[in-house]
Order: sequence, then C-alpha cells, then structure tokens
Amino acid sequence: MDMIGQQLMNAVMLGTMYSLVAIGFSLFFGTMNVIHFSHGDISMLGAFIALFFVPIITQYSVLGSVIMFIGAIVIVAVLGIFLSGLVIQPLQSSPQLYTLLATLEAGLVIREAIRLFYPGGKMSQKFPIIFPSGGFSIGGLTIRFDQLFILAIGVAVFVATVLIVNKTSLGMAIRAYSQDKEASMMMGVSESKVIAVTFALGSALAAIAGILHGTYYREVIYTMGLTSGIIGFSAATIGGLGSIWGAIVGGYLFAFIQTSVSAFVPGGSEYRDVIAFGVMILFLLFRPTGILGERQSERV
Amino acid sequence: MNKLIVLLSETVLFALLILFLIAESVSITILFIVAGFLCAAAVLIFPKKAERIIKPFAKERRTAIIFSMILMAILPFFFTTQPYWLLTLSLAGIYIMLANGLNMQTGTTGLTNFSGAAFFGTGAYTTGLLSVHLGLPGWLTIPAGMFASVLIGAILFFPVLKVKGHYLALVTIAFGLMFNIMLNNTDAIGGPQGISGVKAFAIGGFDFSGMWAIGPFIFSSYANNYWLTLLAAILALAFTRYIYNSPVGLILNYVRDDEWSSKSQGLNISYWKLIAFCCGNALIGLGGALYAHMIGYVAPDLFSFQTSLLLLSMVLLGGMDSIPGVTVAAFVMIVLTEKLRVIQDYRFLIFGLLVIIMIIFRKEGLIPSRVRPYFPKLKSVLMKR
Amino acid sequence: MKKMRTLFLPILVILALVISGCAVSPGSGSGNGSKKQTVKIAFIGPLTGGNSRIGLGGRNSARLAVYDANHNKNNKYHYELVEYDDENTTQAGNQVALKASSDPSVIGGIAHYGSVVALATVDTYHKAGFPTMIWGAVHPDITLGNDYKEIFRVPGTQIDQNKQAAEFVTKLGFKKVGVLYDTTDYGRGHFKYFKENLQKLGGQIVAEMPVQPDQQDLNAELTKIQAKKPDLIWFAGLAPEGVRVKKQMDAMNIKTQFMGVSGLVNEEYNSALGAEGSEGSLAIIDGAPTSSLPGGEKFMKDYKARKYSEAPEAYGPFAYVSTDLMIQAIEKVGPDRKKVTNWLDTKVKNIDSMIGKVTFNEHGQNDMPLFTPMVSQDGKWVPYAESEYQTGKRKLPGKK
Amino acid sequence: MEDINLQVNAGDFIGLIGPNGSGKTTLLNIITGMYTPSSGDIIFNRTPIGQAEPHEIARLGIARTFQHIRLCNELSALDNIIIGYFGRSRFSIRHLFFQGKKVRQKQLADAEKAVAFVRFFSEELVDRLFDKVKDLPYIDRRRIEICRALVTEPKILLLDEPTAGMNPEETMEVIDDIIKIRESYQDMAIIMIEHDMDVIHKISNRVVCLNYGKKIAEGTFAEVANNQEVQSAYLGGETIA
Repeated sequence: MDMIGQQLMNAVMLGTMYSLVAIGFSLFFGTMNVIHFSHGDISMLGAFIALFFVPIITQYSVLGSVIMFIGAIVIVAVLGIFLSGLVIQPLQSSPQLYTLLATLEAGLVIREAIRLFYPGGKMSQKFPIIFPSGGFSIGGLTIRFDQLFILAIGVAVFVATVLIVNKTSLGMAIRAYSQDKEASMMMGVSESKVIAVTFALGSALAAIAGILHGTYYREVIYTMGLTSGIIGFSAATIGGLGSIWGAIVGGYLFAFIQTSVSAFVPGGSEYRDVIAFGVMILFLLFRPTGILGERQSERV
Repeated sequence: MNKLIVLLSETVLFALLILFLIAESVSITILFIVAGFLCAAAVLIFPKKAERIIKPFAKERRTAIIFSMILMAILPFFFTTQPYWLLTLSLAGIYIMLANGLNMQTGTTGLTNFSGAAFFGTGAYTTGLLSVHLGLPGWLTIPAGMFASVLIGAILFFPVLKVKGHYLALVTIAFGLMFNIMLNNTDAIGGPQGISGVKAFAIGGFDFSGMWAIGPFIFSSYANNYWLTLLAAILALAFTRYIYNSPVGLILNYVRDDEWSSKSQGLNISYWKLIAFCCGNALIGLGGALYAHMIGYVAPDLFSFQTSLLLLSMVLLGGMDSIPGVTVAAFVMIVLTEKLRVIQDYRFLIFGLLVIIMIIFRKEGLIPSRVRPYFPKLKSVLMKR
Repeated sequence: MKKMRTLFLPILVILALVISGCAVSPGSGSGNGSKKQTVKIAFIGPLTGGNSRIGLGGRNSARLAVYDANHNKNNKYHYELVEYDDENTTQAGNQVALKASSDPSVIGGIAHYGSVVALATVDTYHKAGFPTMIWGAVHPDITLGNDYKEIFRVPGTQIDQNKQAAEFVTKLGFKKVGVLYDTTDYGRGHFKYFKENLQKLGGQIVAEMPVQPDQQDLNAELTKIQAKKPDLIWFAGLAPEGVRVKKQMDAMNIKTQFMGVSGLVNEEYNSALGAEGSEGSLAIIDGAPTSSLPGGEKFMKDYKARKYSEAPEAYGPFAYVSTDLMIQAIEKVGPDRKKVTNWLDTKVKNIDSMIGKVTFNEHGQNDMPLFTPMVSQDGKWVPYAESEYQTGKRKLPGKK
Repeated sequence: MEDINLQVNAGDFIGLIGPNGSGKTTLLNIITGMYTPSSGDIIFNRTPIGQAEPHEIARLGIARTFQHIRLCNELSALDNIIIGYFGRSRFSIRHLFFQGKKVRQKQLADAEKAVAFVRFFSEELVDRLFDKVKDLPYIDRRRIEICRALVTEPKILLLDEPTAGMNPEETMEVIDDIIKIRESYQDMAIIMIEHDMDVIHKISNRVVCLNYGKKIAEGTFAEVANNQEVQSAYLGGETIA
C-alpha cells in the first residue's frame, strides 16, 4: 500500500515537471499556432543560468534563492523573446515544417553551446539544494519537504498562469489574438506585444521547470532539454494543444503512465518510454485533439 | 559546341572532386570550400551569366547524364590505394537514396517524417537478420529489406493517415524514439550490439568482398560496393525522377498544397499519401539494405533521432521537392563532414546554425525546385504561336 | 567566341586553385630534422561528443607514449601519431578504421573506447591485416568472440571485471543486491557478467531495473528497489548517470551502500556530487589508480609536464601501454604489419609495463588483468585497500 | 442546416442566394461531401452519396469551385487544370505510374483539350499557361479554377461566388464566361452562389434562397424576388430587385 502511495508521489512530482514544460507548448500553439521545439532546451538553459547565481545562494540562503529564481526567470524570458524574433516570427507565414525544424535546430545549438562553452559543460553539474531537506512520514508514506515546496510552487505557477491568461488584460489580448488574428488587431491588440508576452511567459515557465528540475534531482546536464522537450510536447498533445489545463492533465498523465510502467510492470522500466509514447499515439488516433482540446472544424 | 562545354565542364568538376578528396592538407580543403562558396555566391548574384553555363546542360541533358555516370564509374581507378574515400562516397550514395526517399514524403507530399532513421534501420536490420540467420543471398535480402521498410511504414502510417501537420511530426518522432529503444532492448536482434557478420553482397558466384584487378589497378571490396551503390543510387534517382515527372508527382504536389481542392478533384488523398510514404520508404529501405551489406555490421546507434534530423536537414538544405538539390545536399553534407573533421567539436553547432540561417533566409534551399514541365512538347507547340 | 570566354573563367579558377594547392602542400609536411625513418601509428577514439573526455585523455596518453619513444635515443624509428575521431558511433568508426588501416604508411592502431564501435570495426582491421590494440573497449567478444590475430587488448574484459566485483561484494558481506543498469551495451554487458558471478558466489539479485541512459527521473525505479531492502545498490553505467542515481538516492534519503562499475571512476562523479555526496561510493576499475601503478608516478609527472589540457582519465594508462607495446614491437621487427602482428601475438609474455605485467593469450587478450576496488573518500577515488574504510576508521553505510 | 429539399435536373441553372451566413457555401460543402450531413441524404443519379467521401463524389461528376480560389500556387496553370483529368479517374493507377506511348498520347490529347478550354475563355491566358499560378492576375486564376472543374465535363457544376472580390468589369467578363459555358453544355446542371441579383436574374432559370440554414423560397427569379420572407431576410424587408 505504501509502495503505491510512494510511487504516486513520484508520479506527481514528475508530472509537475512535465506539466510546466507542457504548458509552454500549449501556450505557443494556442496563441501562434507554432510548435516551439527548443522549449525543452530553454528550460535546460534556465537551470544553467540559475547556476550563475550559486555564489549568492550560499551567502544569503533564502533571499539568494529568491534572487536566483527571479534572475534566471527574467533572463530566460528575455532570451525567449529574442529567440522568437529570431527563428519563429520570420517563419510565421511558411509551412509548419520549417518552424519545427528551425526550433529543433535552435535547441541543438543551445545544447551544443552549453556543452562547448559552459565551463565543464560536458559533465553533469551539481545543483544547489535550496529547499530544506528532511521530511515526515504518514502511515509508511514518506513525504519530503522539497517535494512539498516544489509541488506548491508548481501549483502556484499553474494557477498564476491560468489567471494571467484568463483574467488580466494581457491575457485577454492573447486570447483574442489566438481566436482571430485580424479581428483582434483591428480591436487595437498589438501583435508584437502579444507575441513578446507569450514568449516571455512561456520561457519563464520553462525556466521555472528547469530550476525545479535542478533542485529536485540535484544535478543538471546539457542533454536534459531534449527529453523533456519531447515529453512536454507529447504531454501537451495528449492534453489537447492550446489548452492550458489540458497540458497540465497531459503532463500528469504522461508521468503517471511512465511511473506505473516502471513500478508495476516486471522488467518494464526499460520500456516505459515505449509504452508512454505508444499510449500517446493511440490517443492521437482516437482523439486527435487531446483530452481537453476543442474539436476544431476546418474552414473550406 | 554545347556538347563540348558539357563534357569539358564535367571533366573539370570531376578532376576538382578528386583533387578535393585526395588533398590531405587542411588549408587546401578550406581553399576548396571557400572557392565553392564563391561559385555559389556568383551563381546567385549573376543568375543570367550562370544560366549561360547551365543552358548547355539543359540542352544536352542526355550527354550530360551519361558522361557524368561514366565519370563516376571510373572514379575507383583513382582510389585503388585509398578505399576510405570509396567507402565515404558509397555512404554518400546511400544517403542520397535516403534523402530522396524522405524528399518524396516530406518535400513532394508534405508528410513530415521525423523517423527516417527508423525506416533506414528497418531495412538494414531486416537485411542483416536474413543474411546472418537464414543465409539468404543478397538479391533476396535487399528486396526483403525494402519490403520490410515499406510494410512497417504502412502499418504505422495507415492508422495515422488522418493525423496531420504537427501531430504527424509528433507521431513520427515518437515512433523513431520507440524504434530505437526497441532495437536496444530486444536481445533477439542483438540488443545494443546489433548484428555482426552480415555477408557482403554476392551474385552469380562473384563475391563483392573479393579483390580483383585490371592490369595495375587492384579493386578491393570497397570498389565493388561503390559500384553497387552507384548503380543503386542511379536507379533510385531515375525512379524518383520518373515519379516526379509522372502524373503521380503532380498529384502528390497537389495533395501537399491543398487537401480540400485535391479532394474536390476526385483524389483520394489518404491513398496517395500512403503511396508516397511507401515509395519513399522503399528507397529508404534500399539504402538500409545496402548499408547492411556494405558495412557488414548493423547497430542501433546509427538509427537514432539525430540521423533522422540529419536526413531532414539534407532535404531542407537541398530544397524541398528538388531532386538535384537534395542529391547535392546529401553528397556535400556527407563528404564535407568527412573533410571537416578539423573543426571537430564545433561541427554540430555550426551545422545547426547553418540550417537555421538557411531556413530563415533561403527557404527554397540550395537548388529550388522549378515548375515542372509535364508536357514539354505541348509547350513548344504553344510557344511557337 | 562568347562561349570561349565563358569557358575561360572556370579554367582560370582551376589553374589558380591547382597552383595555390601545390604551393601550400609542401609547406605543411613535417619538417622534422631527424634522419630516422618515420613510422605512423594511428590513434582512434571519441575525440568529440559526449565521451570525448575519455577519448582525449586516451589520446594524450598515446601522444605521451610517442613523445617518450621519440626522445629515446636508442630507438631506430621516429614515430608519428595519426589521430582519428570515431565519434563513438559505428558509422564514423568504420570510416576511420578503414582510413587508418588502408593507409600503408600506418603500421598499427590504438583503437576505440566504445565496445559497439570496436565490434563493428574488428572485421576491417582483420581484412587489412592491421595490428590493433584496443585501449578502452571492454566487451569480451572484441577479442574472445573471434579468431582474429590482429586484435589485442591490454585492459581486461567485462567478464574479468565483474568476477572480481562479485568477489569483492561478497567479501564485504553484501548478499542482497538491487541492480540498476543502463540499456546500452556497456550497462547490459556488465550486468550480465555481474549477475552470473554473483549468483555463483551465493549472492542474490533482489531487483533489476534497466533504464534508458537519458532517463532523468529514477525515483520510481529506486523506490521499487528500496522496497526490496537490498544491502547494496549496484549500478552499471557511465558517470553522468551514476551521478543521477546517487543524487536521487540522497534526495530520497536512501542510505544503502552504492556501487558502480569502472565507468563511474572519474573526476566528474566526485565533482558533481561533492565530497559529501560521493563519500563511501564503491566501484571497481581496470588496472589501478595511476598513482599506485608500477610506473604510475612517472606517468603522471610526464603527463603533467606535457601540459595536456585534459586529464588522462581511467583509460589513459592503457592507451599509454598499448602505444608503448606497439612501439616496442615495431622497434623489434621493423615497420611491417605482419611481423608486428606476429611479434605481438607470440612474444608478449610477462612484459613489464607501467600497469604491471602484460601477457597476451591466444585471443590477444591480456591474461593478467589487474583490477582494483575503489572507494570515494573525501571527494577522491582511492583504492579500497588503502582507504580508511579498510582500516576500519570509517564504515560503509550498509556493511554488517 | 435543416429542411433543405432541392431537386436539380440536367440542364438546370440554379442561382443560390441568401444573406451572409445563411449556409449557401455549407450546402455546397455538404453536396460535395466535405461535410457529412447528420440526417437526410443526397441522391445523385439514384445513388445515395450523403455519406460518401469527397473524392468519390467528385468522380461521379460533381465538380466545384471555391469562394476563395483554391489552386496550387507553386504549380503551373496548365498543371492545375490537368489535375482535373488525373483525379477524376480518367486514368487507372496503373496508367498514372506506367505510361506507355498510348497513355502518354492520350494525356497529351487531354492537355491539348485543356488548352482548348482555356482558349475558349481567353486567348491571352494560353500564353501564360506555363507560368506559376501565383503570378497570374486574379481573374485568370478564377478562370483556371473553372477550367479545372470543367475539363472532365461534369454532370453538375457548383460555382461558389465566382465573382467574389472582382471589380465590375471583371465581374462582367466572368459572367460572360459562365454564359458561354451555359450555351456550350446544355445538359450540365449548374448551381451558382451569387450576391449580384442582376446576374442571377440574367442567367439562372431557377432561384433558391436560403436563410439561417433553411430554404425559404424556390422558383423563378420573379417568384423569389417577390417572396415576403426573402425580402425580410434581405435588409429587413427592402425589395431586392
């Protein structure tokens, strides 16, 4: 019983990481109809930028951690806007394949740049532990404090994102833009502003995902972005591209599948990705718009 | 006169290629590359002047093609002591097949396929397994490899016909990853160590792994394989060109550009997509089968996402739907990465940047596809009026 | 006439190219003043990509061996190391293997870190009659799986390593072992032989978890293993993954003893984990730490003196010894592939080297492999026998 | 959409009118199989085709044009017309792949016929048949689209606002073209969506008016124009003629 509980906890933690990345995919797709494939690598970049702040953390502990979070998020958000101007906006009118490939290659470039130019970038990097260690047990189930912190931050970020998109005027602009580009521009929505905000927001989420990944697993390596990118994309697709809640559901579902395959199928752990991706493909067959995606009809 | 220009310029190009390959020194390699860039730039800047050199080729197409084939066929005479370059050129030939197969799917029909390497692997593994475990001869295993690739592709593709765009890309990415994991984890097909000891191609008692000689020229197995690959590549290119210029090519283009209007013209787009996918996979499978026989060893590490991405980059850099473009891109990318081992670690970085720059500034690729002349005769009749 | 002019331009370009090419090539030749005949030896390994640290360490060590040979006045030949990058992939491996072995001026090769790459290329070496010393790949089949005379290997195989590892584990009193291994040839191979040998000695594998090498989250696997309450968690894979496993064990507060394979023993493991995290981790390596090898001190001193920018890493000494043996063979019989192969095949019995005695058996495999159990102590890998754990000053977490 | 009952006989020219959003294009999409009707059926030559795929319907002899011109911009104008032959099963798959001399000649004859179609509309356009479609003027692209629909001589031709986005002169040219078609193919039924009532008046022999997805009137132009419901649908009761 406590085995199941413990594994459930593992799945929830993993799902939080996936969801944070998946939201970005959904946001970009919903707003601009693009798949931003370097998103996973942006999240890796977030973790590595956070490493620059490590000297501060040891000096000011809590304050330092906060500075690290905010600093990394801001830098990555700016980089996200920059990247969108560089590879995504010029390609908006061309077929999807170009955007997909350009962002994939952009991810490769980020990855290689970290490997080559970050000091010791080929190796895995020690990530500081910023949450209190230790934990408590309830009926054989061990819950760690860092898990609680990460979960709390994750949920807070989910809620904040949904609020920003649904309640603020910026969010209104984003939604109007995603529904009807021309009409929203006539209503006075600034296209460049919407794109910038979307990419800043999505990249900030990726940075948070990267930092939380670092604190949870306590190490980061330059290759981590590719996997999390592909899984984030898959999770967003399962949930329904364009829907933020869908991305969250998809992230947890993907994590749940992976964890249960590892935990309860004998000899299953080497096939966990195979099964997770297989489920995703089946999903696409029977419900191409995902769990929470809207059924769109094409205009002829 | 046109003929002369064609023959001469092809001979010169051929001589340059051999010089380029033989040159060991880094500075010469870079010199060649710079010269190549300058030539490309000149073609772009002075299209009219370039047209004057290209025109004789268009007029004397038959001569140009036959002569270039002859030149490529005599190439091993220059590399009797350096089989390494024959291997590399054979690899380039195989990648030409792969890239053209992928081009038929992605460029001509607009089906984003991120699992080219998986179908490459299917061909190679099928051929390898049949050759090692059943001892089947090459003329059986190679078609079997092609068939397996087509079959696996169709099985995957048939259910996802309705899935489009991003979703198709995701399905193929996922399939490629799953395929690679399965190769690694299935001990029956060698697991991570793959299959070793695949027999070289043999036909009519002549074993391609054997040596033979004409006068002072001794030809190793690599020369034999080079000729085999050359033959296969020529056939593959002829096939793609035939499809491209046949009504099928036109239909596939139509399906790519506008699904609804294709449907309203009575085209069963699922059917045609499947046809395009299978034709492309046949070429990719052929490449895999030849690879298995040539190298004699098949391991999962080659059939990864990285290779799929490389293939797609070839299609993109060369020019979507442009057979000459894709062919040149595949050739240049394989040969150049061999030559540019000097820059070593920075290869992928430079490569990625190059693709991004290309996508942003020259989407149509190295050699853009042209309006295809389906009825050249008719054109001349019409133009006379 | 116009057409003639269009022809003129390309011809001019070609002429210019050829002339400049001729002008450049003689200058780039090696203008070494020595009158000795130059003999080329190839070094093949991963010089780029994820495994380049180890590849570059091996290359530097091979360079050092060549440097030493060239400064030995008694040597008859001048040696030159030609370096090839196999990228740790079978395709590139095949290409460079052919490039090296088809060049008649290259007499022998010091080749490969990745086992799959080595397995893919041995045929090529055999066909070319190219004597090859494997310096880093440890899969048994590379030497034992074929009858190729040309393939030799100084480091021991996975079989030997895991035999010793199993003995070591049993000796320390660990009976129930939980296993994580990565699904590459490296992890799988190690696991296969470790399991065989451990079970022979009465040990028990309570859980076995294969994982993809790029899998980030190992919580599910570790939870499952921990539920079986093993004495020892044994991991087969390279350092980055090992770091991942150990970090997540720490985070989950799993205090079970952790042990890895030879791929774990390098600086990366300790630096990424920190002294606290890596403390008490066990592993077993081919040979011994460089410092405790017979010729280790001199090697380290010379290596430092050459100011290579990368550390020799675990397989550097083997690359050095392999190169050195190759040079010895050439000195004895001259630069002839067949003779060198024969000499290496028959004459390498109890030859002294910096890693101790080397003897090739009928497969060309070093018969006297040396293995040393290691423990991480204060952020450094030290031989277990010399550690404070041996003396009882410190205690391994799971030891009874 | 509900309650649509429409019978089309050979040789009919039906003008389909109705305010914006009344479901005119939707009706064409349903007829051509691009949308599947949830109830009811479409009978063509005694065959029910309500559930059929678009390409099957097209092969039966129902051709259409689109409101926003749908051509493949990267292909030449002639190729865009030729596809009409290839698509509507004039050739079997075998013939598309393996072209013997005979098949090739047949295709050439078809191509010449296509050129004749174009010449029928506009002599100048013939000279530009080998240009990329995207380089042609708007009206020529519309002509190419109509030619594509016409080449296999369909039984029913559906024209979705062929004059959309054109100036009065161009509109007149297109309408003249359509009248030419009318005269040359007496047996072909044509359904045309059109906003310009003069045009409808001029060429249609029957008019159908839709509003909110329902058919509200059917009959001759005069009948429909005087229908109360139709008048109220258009600008709240103003007369339309």
